[in-house]
Amino acid sequence: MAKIIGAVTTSHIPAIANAMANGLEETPYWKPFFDGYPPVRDWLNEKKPDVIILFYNDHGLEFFIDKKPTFAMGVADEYYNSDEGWGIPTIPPVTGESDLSWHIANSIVDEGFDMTICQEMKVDHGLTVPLNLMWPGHQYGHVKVIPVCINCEQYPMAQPWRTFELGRAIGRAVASYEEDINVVVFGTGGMSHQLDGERAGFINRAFDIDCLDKLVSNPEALTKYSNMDLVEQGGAQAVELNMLIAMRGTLLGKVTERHRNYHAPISNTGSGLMLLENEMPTAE
Amino acid sequence: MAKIIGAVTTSHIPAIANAMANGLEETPYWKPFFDGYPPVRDWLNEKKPDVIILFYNDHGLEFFIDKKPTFAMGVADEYYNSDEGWGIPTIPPVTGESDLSWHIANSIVDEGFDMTICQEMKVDHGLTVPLNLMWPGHQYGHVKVIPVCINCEQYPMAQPWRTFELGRAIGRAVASYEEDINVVVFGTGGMSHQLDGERAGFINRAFDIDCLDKLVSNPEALTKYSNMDLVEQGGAQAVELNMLIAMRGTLLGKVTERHRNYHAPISNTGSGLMLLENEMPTAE
Amino acid sequence: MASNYTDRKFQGTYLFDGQMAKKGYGLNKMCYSFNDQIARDAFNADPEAYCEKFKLTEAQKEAIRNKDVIGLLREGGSIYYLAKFTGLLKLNMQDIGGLQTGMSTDEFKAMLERNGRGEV
Amino acid sequence: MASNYTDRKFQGTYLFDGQMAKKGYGLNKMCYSFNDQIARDAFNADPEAYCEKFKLTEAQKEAIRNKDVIGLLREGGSIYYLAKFTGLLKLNMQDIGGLQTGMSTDEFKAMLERNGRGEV
Ligand SMILES: [Fe+3]
Ligand SMILES: [Fe+3]
Repeated sequence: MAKIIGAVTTSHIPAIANAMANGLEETPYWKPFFDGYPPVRDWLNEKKPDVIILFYNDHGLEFFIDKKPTFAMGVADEYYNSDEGWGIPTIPPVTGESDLSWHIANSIVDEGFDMTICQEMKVDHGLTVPLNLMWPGHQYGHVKVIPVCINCEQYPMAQPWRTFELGRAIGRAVASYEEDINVVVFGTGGMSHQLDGERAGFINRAFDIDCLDKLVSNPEALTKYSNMDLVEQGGAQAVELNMLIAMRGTLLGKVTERHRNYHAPISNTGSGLMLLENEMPTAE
Repeated sequence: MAKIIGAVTTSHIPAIANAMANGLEETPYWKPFFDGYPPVRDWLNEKKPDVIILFYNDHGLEFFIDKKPTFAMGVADEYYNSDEGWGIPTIPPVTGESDLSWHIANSIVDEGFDMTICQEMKVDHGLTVPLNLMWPGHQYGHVKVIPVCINCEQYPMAQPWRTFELGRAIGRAVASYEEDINVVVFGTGGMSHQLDGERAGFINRAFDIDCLDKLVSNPEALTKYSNMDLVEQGGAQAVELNMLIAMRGTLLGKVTERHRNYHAPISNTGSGLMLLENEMPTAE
Repeated sequence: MASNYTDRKFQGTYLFDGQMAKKGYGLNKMCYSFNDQIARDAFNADPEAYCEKFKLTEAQKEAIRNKDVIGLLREGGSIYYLAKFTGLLKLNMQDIGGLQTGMSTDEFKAMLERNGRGEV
Repeated sequence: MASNYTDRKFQGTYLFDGQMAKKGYGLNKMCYSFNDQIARDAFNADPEAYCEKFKLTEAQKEAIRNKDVIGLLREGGSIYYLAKFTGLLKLNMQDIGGLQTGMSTDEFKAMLERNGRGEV
């Protein structure tokens, strides 16, 4: 049976891609951020997961507000990036996993999750930056990725209780998949930040650290927040915490924190890197 | 406060548009079908609803399986039809109602319905045929329409219990809208039919009539069916019954059947026209 | 190969699930393109080249050539998009029903009438 | 006018809800088009004509002319799509932060550092 063996939270901001493209990892600004990653890379290289389920939001590459899905997921064997408006060179395609993707889609739509199901989906920095952080030099072609895209751009948005439930449903779907494969879940984005308005630049370090703590041991507490609570506490774009909350929902077993690196600011954001292991109860 | 005063079930097949365009309403083939409509038209002209919420499925005009939403809804002030592949002249635009649409979207996404929200959405015969049936000669420009599109083309599809719950959530959203307007809900499509495969031509008259009965007085019984049950009992495209089930979900008051006309076959389908009135309990 | 949606089978019925949606992607995309007159004209002008553009498999091309609706369903076609192909061939739903069931259009219509009266 | 998503207000914060999404539709659609180099070139060649193509209101055009980010937000712009406009102007997120808060880019960065250390 398929198993979710762990999960990672990570930032996905485009500035990271620029820093990596320009070799700035060891500069004073970036070092405290990038120094967090080697233990997570090592863990991934040791565990060699077959599939990554990656929660992200699309920042206006594939989806526009002409037709904006609350939840979209890919079911393709390949995904492409393309110009997001800044003329940055596009990167190699991302490998998909259509069989498990359709299995998840079948399972969670039956459970009442009203997914938009995509056989073609351009993926933006929200998905590609985390992959490149884990396998630098875009060396992630061997890993199969299932993109799950959560609307964080336009209200109404799914509330934290709902994104957590989405995660749980995906966790159950993976657990019912018959192939013996290992899955790791990425929750990307956030944490506290506000890009727009006179309140731009808002960061709430204490709130972020509290969220990371709760993600480990008390995720239900996070589901009590509304998106408006997240905006109040974490800034306008802190709704991206929904991706971390969805990630946590997929972990149905015993969860152990293996690594953490909180650093702020990176660009305008608080960045929370965390590695969680998930141990499913052994069937007797 | 806004009120849902009633609902209509009706077929939406393209053959009806052709019959109306060619003046065939009084021919022996079509007469038993069209003879059912005058009482419903009279009721609509008497009640003059401000808004129609219309459940339909898109048969491949706006949506393709590249990105297929389980539930999509329009929030625009206008919707356009266009060539569906047969070169039929396109028809006048449909008037929308963005304010109530956004109110519904806000309310139901908060309740955990993962809508795809559309400011631009081409509407196909599934939406336009019912409007033209109610206001012949495309005289429906004065009525504001909110399109709600349910995936009936690709599995996985929302199950009947879920489409019923969607209806109920929309019913609650309308009831919480502050303007004093009257709303009528259309559930379009179905009933039993199968277009494809060696089983093409399957129609189940007894099942259809039983479904109409249950829609009036025991809709919960319909929510016990799975989509596979609908396929077995009503043919491959009987999953379009989900639009009727969603419609029934919106009626939260006392429901009375005012009119019915079942006729089969129309093209390859069983056609169920029904007019229901919905009386909300008066607040004391 | 993508997962089946269900284990249930219905005689003479092709459930359009993920497995079929994947198999028939190019075929259905071609049919979806027929919403546009320009696409219909391009297909009519050179069907083989148009099929090639959407990377149809040989089996799909063969079924398109033969107007073989059952073959198209087996190769991942969805009736909703195939209807745009059969529309381009000027076939209506009863014509297609006849083709799929091995009846003439009139025989198929007569069956619909019987089914509609509940004589089954 | 479309419904507000919420009654809650946050100082200096523009919630992008249905009301704003409707108001800013053309503006955001123009910004979304900037994903393509051809669109960026067309805008740069003749900004007024390009704005006209997307039916921007006079207030939106004025805010585009003045690179007035707060004005664009007030007129229904979403930061996610506006970022493609500011990218075209070669402004990064700290530049925009400065513009919106009335600081220089360096002052804005210093504030981020303080906020990041939790000195608030
Ligand atoms: Fe983001
Ligand atoms: Fe239909």
